[in-house]
Amino acid sequence: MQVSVQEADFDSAAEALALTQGRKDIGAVVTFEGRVRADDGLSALTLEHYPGMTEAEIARHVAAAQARWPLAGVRIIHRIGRLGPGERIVLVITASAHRQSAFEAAEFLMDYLKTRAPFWKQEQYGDGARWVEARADDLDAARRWQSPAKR
Amino acid sequence: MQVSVQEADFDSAAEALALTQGRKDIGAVVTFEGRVRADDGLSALTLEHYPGMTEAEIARHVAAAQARWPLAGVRIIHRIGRLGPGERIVLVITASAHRQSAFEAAEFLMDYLKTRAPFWKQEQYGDGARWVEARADDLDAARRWQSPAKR
Amino acid sequence: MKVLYFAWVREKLGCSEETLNLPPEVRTARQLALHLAARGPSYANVFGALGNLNLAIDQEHASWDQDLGAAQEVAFFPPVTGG
Amino acid sequence: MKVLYFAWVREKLGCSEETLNLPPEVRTARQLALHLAARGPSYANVFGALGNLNLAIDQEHASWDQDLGAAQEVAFFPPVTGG
Repeated sequence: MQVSVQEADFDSAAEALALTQGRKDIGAVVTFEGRVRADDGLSALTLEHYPGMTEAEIARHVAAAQARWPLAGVRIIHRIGRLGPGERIVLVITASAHRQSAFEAAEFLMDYLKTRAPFWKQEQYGDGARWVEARADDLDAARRWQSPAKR
Repeated sequence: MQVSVQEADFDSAAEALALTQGRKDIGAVVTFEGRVRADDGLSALTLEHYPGMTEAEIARHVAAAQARWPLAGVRIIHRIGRLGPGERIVLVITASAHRQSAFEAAEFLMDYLKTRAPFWKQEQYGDGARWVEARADDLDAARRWQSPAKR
Repeated sequence: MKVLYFAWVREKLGCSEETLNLPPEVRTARQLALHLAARGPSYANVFGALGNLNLAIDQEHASWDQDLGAAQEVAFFPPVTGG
Repeated sequence: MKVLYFAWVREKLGCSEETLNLPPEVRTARQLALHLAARGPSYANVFGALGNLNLAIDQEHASWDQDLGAAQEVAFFPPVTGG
């Protein structure tokens, strides 16, 4: 299983182990963990998603990453539901022979998760809740993968 | 302790936990693990280093990364001695409020570890040993940090 | 056709999912939005301006002028904010 | 002055560390390399061409024309291959 959308927390080390165990062709493993920040007194974050489309959309991005970089393994977990400050939201693990592929694929997947996967965050504060607005710099980050490779 | 050079293996998850525990200002944790590949029938890798200079050189790069990106934490472990295929060689963890800083700082630190930290790898094969030669593309990777930021 | 609403679209409409029988002149996503806007004040509020709305047709991101064709499921939602 | 050798430099010289008393005319790293090259065949083999050698003065990367000054420790080694 490459992509999971779940309420439960995850164990990044166990996932990295499952992805790479026994492999002797992997020179680089990049693990990205996204977490809830307690900015401006945030008390919780609630993540809603579009069941069915989410998994399909992420799978399309995984396939695009695998077509673009020689990856030995990819694992993505995205949590939904109510999460408190400091809690893990998202995990992306990429494994490859060389570090450049692993780093670039992890960034690519995070940029597309941010801008294309159908999740929506609502922030809770002491005095109420508000839906998080999309950020222009996330769109810019995703757009860089559409131009020819930089290196 | 930010930088360790050691024969012993490391536990990436425990290191990430120690770096981020109790922090609610961290939105992104990037973990890079480098491992020994069994390319061309390699049976082991022996890592030699320059005690004293290694730690000082890595500390200079950590300071440079901290000056360039707003990092909440950095942890680097580099192993020395004899390592078999599949074994971990190097760990870099970067933590920041946002993912771009964490990704870029981790790549920067890996590029400088590869091209500036005084380690030397000797590869063992069934029929002998040879010193690994420096790679031009590692130097290119490090050089990109000397030009103005790309994004 | 099944129509789904997410995030503040769902909240403003007080509805997460409904099944509609569309008149034959509703052929594109934009025409569907116009059709929905005429259903009442909360729909007019959401679908009156499409600038901050996105949509998916059969679980794939789509554009307003895309043909609905034989779509089974259309979803309306704000720009995504996961990751 | 302490002089250190690493990797194949150490192997070719059969020595990892030695302490040298340098004549006063040896002022730069390049002059030190020339001085070392004259010490025997294995030294001539290592220090005859400097193209694939790097060095550090007092544990910092240095260039061949850098002044040794009051350096305590100079090291010679191939391009690094860690990470």
